[in-house]
Amino acid sequence: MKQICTLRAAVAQITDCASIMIGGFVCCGMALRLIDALLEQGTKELTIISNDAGYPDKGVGKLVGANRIRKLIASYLGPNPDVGRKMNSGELLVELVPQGTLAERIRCGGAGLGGILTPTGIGTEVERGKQIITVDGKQYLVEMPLRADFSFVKAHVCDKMGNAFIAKSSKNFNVVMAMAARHTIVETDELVEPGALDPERVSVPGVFVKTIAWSNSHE
Amino acid sequence: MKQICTLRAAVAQITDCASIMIGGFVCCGMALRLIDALLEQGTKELTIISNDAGYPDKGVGKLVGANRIRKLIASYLGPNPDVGRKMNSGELLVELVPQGTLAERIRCGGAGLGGILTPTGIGTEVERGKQIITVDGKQYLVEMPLRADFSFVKAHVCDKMGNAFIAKSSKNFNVVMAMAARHTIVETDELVEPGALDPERVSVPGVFVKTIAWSNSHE
Amino acid sequence: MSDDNKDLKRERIAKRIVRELPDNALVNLGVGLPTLVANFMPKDKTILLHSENGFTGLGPMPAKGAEDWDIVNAGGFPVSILAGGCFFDSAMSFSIIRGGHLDVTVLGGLEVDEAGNLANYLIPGKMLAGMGGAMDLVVGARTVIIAMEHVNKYGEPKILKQCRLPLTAQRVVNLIVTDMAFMRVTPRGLVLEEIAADTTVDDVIKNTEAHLTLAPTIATF
Amino acid sequence: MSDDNKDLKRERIAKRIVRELPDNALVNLGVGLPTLVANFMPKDKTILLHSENGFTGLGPMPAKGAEDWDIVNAGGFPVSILAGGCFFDSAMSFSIIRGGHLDVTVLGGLEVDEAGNLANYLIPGKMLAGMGGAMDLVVGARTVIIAMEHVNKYGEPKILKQCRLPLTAQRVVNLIVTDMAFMRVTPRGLVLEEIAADTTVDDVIKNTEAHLTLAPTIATF
Repeated sequence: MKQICTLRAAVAQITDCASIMIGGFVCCGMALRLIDALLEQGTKELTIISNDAGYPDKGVGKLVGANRIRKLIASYLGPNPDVGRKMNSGELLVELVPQGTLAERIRCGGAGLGGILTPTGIGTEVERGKQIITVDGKQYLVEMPLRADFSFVKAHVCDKMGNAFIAKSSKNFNVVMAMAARHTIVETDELVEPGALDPERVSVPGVFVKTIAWSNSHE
Repeated sequence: MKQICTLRAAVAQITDCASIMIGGFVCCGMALRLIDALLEQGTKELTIISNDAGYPDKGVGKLVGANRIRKLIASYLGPNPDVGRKMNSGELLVELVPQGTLAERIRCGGAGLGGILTPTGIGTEVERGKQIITVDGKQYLVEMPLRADFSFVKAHVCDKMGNAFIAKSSKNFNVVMAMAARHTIVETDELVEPGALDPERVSVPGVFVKTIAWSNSHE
Repeated sequence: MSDDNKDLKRERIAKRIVRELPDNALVNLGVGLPTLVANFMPKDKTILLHSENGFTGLGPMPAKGAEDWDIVNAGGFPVSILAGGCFFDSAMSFSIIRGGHLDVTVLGGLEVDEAGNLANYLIPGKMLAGMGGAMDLVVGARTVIIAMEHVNKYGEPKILKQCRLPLTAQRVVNLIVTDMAFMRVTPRGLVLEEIAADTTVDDVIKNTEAHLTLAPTIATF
Repeated sequence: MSDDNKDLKRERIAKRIVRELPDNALVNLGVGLPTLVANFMPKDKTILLHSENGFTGLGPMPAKGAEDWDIVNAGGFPVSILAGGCFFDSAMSFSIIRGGHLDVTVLGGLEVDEAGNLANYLIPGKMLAGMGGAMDLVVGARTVIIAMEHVNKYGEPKILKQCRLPLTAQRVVNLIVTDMAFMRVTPRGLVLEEIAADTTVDDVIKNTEAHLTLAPTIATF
């Protein structure tokens, strides 16, 4: 069975220097309460993989602000000017990855693939240090899988088998990140018995999930 | 808007020598009525990409039996001994592809990727003629994208924007095949107005669909 | 330039771009100026908007107080979904983009050059916006339209012989629409097809570093 | 061998395999003999079955007349889904398999050899079953168990020094369970750990081409 626990207990398993994938898109579909619990706990030197750094006062942005992140792998930093400042001052390592490539690299990690060939990034700084393969006369970059120690997935409903429904546009990176971490933690608004969630509405199959942190169990 | 028509009109666009991806898994989720309409029409010399060849008297198996297929790309031929016979007698070309690789190659075709690196097939006949890349000390085959002129997708409900709900275990190859054809045809049991299908239950986004063949409109 | 005037010029860019959208097109609008295009959707065409964070059928912002924070656009702001749209995850969203299923993408630009190269995500040491979905969008979309001011805030040309900033992608831009001009990228370089109502061909040329070939007739927009 | 006797031997294989399934395991059962394992699921463990055509929570065949043909197993026959299962497409299904999320796969075999190589999809010129999901399953699953008769229909060994048929995969098999023996593939070759109640160690060795190392104690199953 899955570990079902408080937000605090869920993040207690995360130690300094861990790598964490955090789903969400400018805070939509981001496990904000797990991030808050992680902040409270004081964990530092993290590698964070996330589409963006949210806003300075919300989500991943809070971890940036509190200097908990050593390296950030992301695609879009528009809404958070802190990141650029900290990068330029040498406080934070930033690896920029095109958004589609980020999704595919994470999916590769979860799907047991050794990489993908993508046309995205050819002729740009993104291609630096990467192998280029020509298929049918077109150039592709070989992009490698991304995996992490943990991933934070934000669900609206999760059953006790870990099957998670993620509503509307908050699915975004949560689905592939659930697949690609050694330990996937779901923060859910609602926890239900197996069978209570329509099997056609499952965004993340429970087989990927190890821990379910129930928001309402937050002390 | 999408072309909404009879099964007969839908397949009228398919000429001899066309390549067609046909979703389904041993006939579950297979567009059986589109296949029947194609048989009636007499189209031949087809390249068919499908997980399996169904049974001799059903689905893709009927196309095999009627000698309409020049080349079959599939993973599993257990339930149809016809295929082996016709292959051994030289009437039919067969390319065997591992099921997971087949799904990923088709997905690559639909997703604009140049290929994937998979560990599946290393050290077997599947690796013949393919490039092998070592990543982190592990060997991977480079597998190329698959695309087709047409794909047949079987839906339970489809709205007039092409958004399709495919129930239960009949999703199988239908989702990736919808993405990878130049012309995707959905055979649906039920046709509804835009908005009548819950946007959370869409298995295939309508943007991939060109033609909707409404089973009940079969004359 | 007054703010009102600036807004009018941005509207003019958006309205001109709308005329380039084919009927039944699937279109993705970038953050900022390109988003304005949604305000002028043609009544006589069916345009489906794609939001790269994960849905089709992008609709208007809801009234204040009626926001659904689970439906946001690529800028993270609450929007709505129209009948006939649907939700999906990021991997599917970028499969749509990269797989050639997107008809048009409209994006902002820092620099565009004669070869159709685009730079729009990074000014080393200054601005670190990140490419977000831009690199995939311009590589995957059938038509790439860049919507931007003709010159930067120092009055310097943004349409160059050759981009100087880090590229978003090579040879991808099809059309450039600015507050001054409508230009097409062709194998023989940039062709000036139309100018804004309040400018002249000479003025456009003066504010453009790239060589502009003049179309046989130059219309006004 | 009578059919009844054959059925009993197949049951014995299935029951022995059941004991190898860890609590909370995600398990995939191949077509044929491996499917029997589902009939003997342990009451004291929670086992979730994965069906590679697209769901977890594989349950028993429905009563005649109550079949739902949209819920079939990998053999194409109607089954059911249990509470806590969910549906997905083939790409997701094989992501689960290939990505290391599957604890155990049980498959049939034509040949297995001392190195843990497996052949089970093709007899050139004779049988063209196709590998289906087998190549992905054995490469992806954490534990690979082969369930098969100890010898073929001509009485010839199927457990060989080296496979002769086209391989399904190299060095992937962990356990071999037959009507005669329970063997483990180790870096030093095959270890015979248990024999069936109605056979002897000598008999097993006589019917095996591969070299068998004997475990310190040989149990009976």
